[in-house]
Amino acid sequence: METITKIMMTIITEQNLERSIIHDLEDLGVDGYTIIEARGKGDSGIKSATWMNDTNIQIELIVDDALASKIYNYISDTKKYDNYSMMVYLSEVKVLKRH
Amino acid sequence: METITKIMMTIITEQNLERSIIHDLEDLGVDGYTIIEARGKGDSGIKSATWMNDTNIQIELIVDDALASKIYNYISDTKKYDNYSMMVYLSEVKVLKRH
Amino acid sequence: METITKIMMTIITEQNLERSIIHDLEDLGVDGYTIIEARGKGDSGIKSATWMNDTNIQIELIVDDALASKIYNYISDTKKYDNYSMMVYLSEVKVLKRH
Amino acid sequence: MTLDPVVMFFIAGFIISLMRVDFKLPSAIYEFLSIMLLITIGLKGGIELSKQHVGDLIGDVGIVLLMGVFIPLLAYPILYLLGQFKRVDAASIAAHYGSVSVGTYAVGVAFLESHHVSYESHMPLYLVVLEIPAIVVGIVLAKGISKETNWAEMAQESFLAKSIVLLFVGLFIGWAAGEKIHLSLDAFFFAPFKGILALFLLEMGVVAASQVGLLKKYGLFLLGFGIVFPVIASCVGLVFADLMGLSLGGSLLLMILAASASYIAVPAAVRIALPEANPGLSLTASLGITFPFNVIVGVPLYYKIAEMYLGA
Amino acid sequence: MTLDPVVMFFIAGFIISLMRVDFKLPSAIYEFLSIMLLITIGLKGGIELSKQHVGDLIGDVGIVLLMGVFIPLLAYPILYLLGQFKRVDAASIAAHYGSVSVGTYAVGVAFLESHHVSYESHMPLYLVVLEIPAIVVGIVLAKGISKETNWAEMAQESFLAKSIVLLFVGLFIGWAAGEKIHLSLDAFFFAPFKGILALFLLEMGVVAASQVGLLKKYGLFLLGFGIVFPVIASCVGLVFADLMGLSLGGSLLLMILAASASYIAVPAAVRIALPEANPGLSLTASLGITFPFNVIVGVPLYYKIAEMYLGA
Amino acid sequence: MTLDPVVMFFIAGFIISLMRVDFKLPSAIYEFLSIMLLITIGLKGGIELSKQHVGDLIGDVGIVLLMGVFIPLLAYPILYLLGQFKRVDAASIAAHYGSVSVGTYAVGVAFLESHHVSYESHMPLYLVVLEIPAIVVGIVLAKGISKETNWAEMAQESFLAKSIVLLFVGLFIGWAAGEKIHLSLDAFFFAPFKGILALFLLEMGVVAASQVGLLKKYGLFLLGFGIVFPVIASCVGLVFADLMGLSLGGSLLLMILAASASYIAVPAAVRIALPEANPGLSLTASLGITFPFNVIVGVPLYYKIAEMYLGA
Ligand SMILES: Nc1ncnc2c1ncn2[C@@H]1O[C@H](COP(=O)(O)O)[C@@H](O)[C@H]1O
Ligand SMILES: Nc1ncnc2c1ncn2[C@@H]1O[C@H](COP(=O)(O)O)[C@@H](O)[C@H]1O
Ligand SMILES: Nc1ncnc2c1ncn2[C@@H]1O[C@H](COP(=O)(O)O)[C@@H](O)[C@H]1O
Ligand code: NA
Ligand code: NA
Ligand code: NA
Repeated sequence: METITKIMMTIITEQNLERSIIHDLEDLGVDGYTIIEARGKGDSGIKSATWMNDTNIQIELIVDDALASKIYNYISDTKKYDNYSMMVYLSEVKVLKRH
Repeated sequence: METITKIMMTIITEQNLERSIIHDLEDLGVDGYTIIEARGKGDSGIKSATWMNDTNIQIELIVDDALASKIYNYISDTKKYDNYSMMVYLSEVKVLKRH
Repeated sequence: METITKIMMTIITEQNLERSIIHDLEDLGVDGYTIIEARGKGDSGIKSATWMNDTNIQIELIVDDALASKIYNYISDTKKYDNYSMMVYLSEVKVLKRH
Repeated sequence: MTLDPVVMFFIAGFIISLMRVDFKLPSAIYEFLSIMLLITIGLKGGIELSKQHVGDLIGDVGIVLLMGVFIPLLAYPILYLLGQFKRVDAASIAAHYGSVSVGTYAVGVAFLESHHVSYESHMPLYLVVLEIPAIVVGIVLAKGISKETNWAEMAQESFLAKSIVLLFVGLFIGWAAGEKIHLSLDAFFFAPFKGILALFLLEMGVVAASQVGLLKKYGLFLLGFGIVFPVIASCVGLVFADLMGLSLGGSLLLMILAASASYIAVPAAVRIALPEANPGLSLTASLGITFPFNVIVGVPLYYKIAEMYLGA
Repeated sequence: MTLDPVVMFFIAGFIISLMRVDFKLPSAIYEFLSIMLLITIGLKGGIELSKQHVGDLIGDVGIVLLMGVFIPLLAYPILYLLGQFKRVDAASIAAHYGSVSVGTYAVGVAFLESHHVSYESHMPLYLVVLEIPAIVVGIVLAKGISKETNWAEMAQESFLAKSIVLLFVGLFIGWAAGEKIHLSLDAFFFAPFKGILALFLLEMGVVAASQVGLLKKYGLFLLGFGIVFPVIASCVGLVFADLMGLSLGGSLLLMILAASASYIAVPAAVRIALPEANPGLSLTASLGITFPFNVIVGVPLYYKIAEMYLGA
Repeated sequence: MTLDPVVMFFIAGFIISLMRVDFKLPSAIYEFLSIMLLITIGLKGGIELSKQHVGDLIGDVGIVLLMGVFIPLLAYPILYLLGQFKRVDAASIAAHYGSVSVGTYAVGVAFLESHHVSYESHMPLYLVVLEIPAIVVGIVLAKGISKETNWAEMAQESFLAKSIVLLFVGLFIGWAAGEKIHLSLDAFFFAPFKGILALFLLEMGVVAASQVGLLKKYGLFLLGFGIVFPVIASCVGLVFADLMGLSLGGSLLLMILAASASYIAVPAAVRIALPEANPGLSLTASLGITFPFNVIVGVPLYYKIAEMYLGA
């Protein structure tokens, strides 16, 4: 199996932020992403998806090392997301070459 | 990138169990989780999400080794979930330090 | 923790393909899968889940090495999916033994 | 015999599912339709209750409860001895058949309206009342009166099941607000009732057909049980209706309550209380066999039986 | 000329999307509204069919089928030769324009009702009939009559597409149950029709506007085609309507069927049958250009043309 | 005092949530109901606007805007000085209370209809107008008139918030299409209004009850503020209503607008503009305390006050 090793960066955050964070990510060079609706609980309480302001999204980004660092630095440096509930984690994935 | 290595424990099970399993997990010391709606197929047949009793949830838990073992032991020892369709798997993730 | 190491194969593709791809996967020997609704953006543009023909699904398959190769070969050899938007990646997971 | 249009929707759903058409209602819409049916049935019953002394009904409620205990006790030996099912499975199926199906009840109401037959309009009260005893009987049949059973959790899961609570909310608000509620809520709850039922049944047809495949797996006995037992149970219902002196319409509805099997509240409660029971068995029977049978054949058949019995 | 309120909803959706307001209907609601429109249109047609000899219509159905074959054959050379599109893309777009848009048809029905113009009420039958031939023609245009084509799967995807089946379910139940269905289903299906259409069009305005951005990518020819071809096709429709001796109202609806392009059934079927075709091209044309054009300008324009032609 | 049925639905939702019944509307349905309420309220107002010279209202709109600026300025010192909240939290809560709750407004409309009291029917215009100034005042209170604020983004998030835009779409279409819209859209938008409100309030009861648990965390002052401030604000509203010469019904609605606190548009806007503010505080107050208080106690209380004041 011919694969390329990449980093899967997963961001779980408030749905309210979707537009703004996707905008920032695209500025940083992201050109592919997947978004999944989620509920959850964390330091900032329960997100039960009962009503509009109360839902999470899980953003999945497959990126190379350089872009991962760039996003990492952006998220940790900017104060913008300091006050939002957000969880970010990385794992390794092997992407199949198709085309 | 400053990260902490953690275990991502994923539990795919029947939506009916949500309340009961979240309750048990919190008793075991889990204080953060993410829940995603899912459909699927496994040993216990097709869960097509067509109607209420027929849906799965995917619970994602980022935990440390100790808590992972604790949950693992609980799930394998208790008879409670023996008769429910449930799939549990682990992987390694690196959580970004933010705050 | 007694676990078996397996491959998690994730396929993100157009919802339109669900029936056809699940059919093919079952022919190849897959007997368990999980499907999650997703939105996203990739080479083939934005899938915003605004309306019917515009949604992705994320198919998660826990398989052993042999089956993973088989699926890989199928997907890369068949021309069938060449013109569909599709992203496939692998990672390693440890499945808990329960029963 | 001409079919009620709502029944045609059920059959249409059944057929398109067998033809492998890729249709299902979004689950949010399915839930919405269920919620509307439950609240509306509750409201209707409540409005009628507001017109009578609730005290007068206590005796009848007791009789109905008795029926709810009797039917699973009748089903259990058939399933356990004749059907050779495991004890827990026999008990679980018995619980499903002792309880009721709101969808079937609604088809009965639509049938009576089409035939311009009136009925005791507090019947929804019995619908609520019948949801519960069967679950308790089922658990006792499976486990004996064991200390292990977490009765508190069981009660939470059954008494406070969404469907029962919504029926009860409707019943209570209907009772408290009375007839005047019709004015303000008619256009959303009452007038579209049959249309909502039609769309709901279209989806139920699809779901029921998807259960049919499992029949092969579970064999002929289950098929026979799913068709014959409702007819027996309907006769039990008729006897109880007679005891209570119900009218022809009321008798039909009690027969339907007796003959129908739960596929929402009971499966969820039994899944928690009796996890070792095979949920496929009871669901195939109640949803894949008995529900279509009742909707298409049962309702008019029970009506014929009631007419003959009551000499109407 | 005053705009129909439902058209205003479409324009409102279009504008708020361009203003980047973050509004979209939940997809479950969008599907619900579509399902309601399809079933209701089907029911309406079915009720009318029940009043006539279906046999009498066979000839007319044949003529309409002919039109469904003719229009993609007219579109293809324009796209392939003039537009310089790849063969498979030209064929795919042609298939979209040969088929029909239920949303546009519903706007036409609303228009006729506002103007108190009657029409042959079995028109929904033609709506069903026209969904299919264009897909077949499109595939043949793209591939020739190749053995490679999986016609079985293609048939499954097109004949049994959800939208066609729902129309057909409505048509059949309406036909079988007849006029009396109005009584029981009016409040849910018929009376709210225009309101449902309004909310549906609000969302379609949002969706259509989100396609507009792609126009730059695909160029001016597509824009021109998306506006000019419907007008040509509407005239073809008018000639066929004349052939069939339709009334003014019926003629308008057939013109709309001819002029409108599919954005639900055909995209899904073509995606399976002709995966090499660029789905962006055909969707931008049918949804981003032709749909808004027809809804806002086309419907009243075709009406004017029909009036003149029929000398009414 | 008899409760309006719609209020009973709210209380029912509240109670079943406290009883830990596992009920919530699917979020798609919740959104659908909100969208229906917003568009319908807008349409109603728009139809009335179409009957008068919009120009005549400019003065009154100015007065209402003034009220929208005044109320948060009144709330802020109470929260900051008496309540000892952080500056940004005081400002955020003040913004919530300066803005309005569409759900509470709808309950007021239902109340007036039940009591057969008429009101100035362009009130929805004020509903739209009042959504915005409070947000601006809140931000200025929190940050001063700082250059840092991204006013463009803020405007996007508040002026173009979904709820405001939908109200405005309704208002505009109602105004442009006028009375005749009633005919075609009645069965979907207007007639089911109270039923939609009832189901919406059932869910809001559930949501409000889930906020109650947070009260312990935030303490008694917030509880007191959430009850007392609306009463004060309602009196402010009454004075403004008097200034504008509104009728008894109109006065009640303006009092409700003054007394109610936003839980949809403002939380979203403040979350973007003032991320350091604790969203739990303002939501608990507006949704967990003030909303139930207004729906159950406030509306009839303000009506009594208005009657006395106006000597009616
Ligand atoms: N330990 C965890 N495991 C899985 N998901 C988590 C965990 N902690 C937080 N989350 C998710 O991240 C979201 C935001 O977390 P927080 O910022 O801690 O409130 C939560 O709503 C959860 O969906
Ligand atoms: N091999 C697999 N790969 C991915 N998901 C699976 C697999 N097996 C089971 N699942 C998921 O786990 C659920 C429960 O599995 P089971 O207990 O085997 O019925 C299924 O409904 C699927 O969603
Ligand atoms: N870099 C990426 N990271 C995460 N998801 C992606 C990425 N690229 C593509 N996807 C997902 O895969 C789908 C199909 O991708 P594509 O075939 O490139 O259009 C997209 O709609 C996304 O949901
Ligand atoms: Na029964
Ligand atoms: Na056409
Ligand atoms: Na206010």
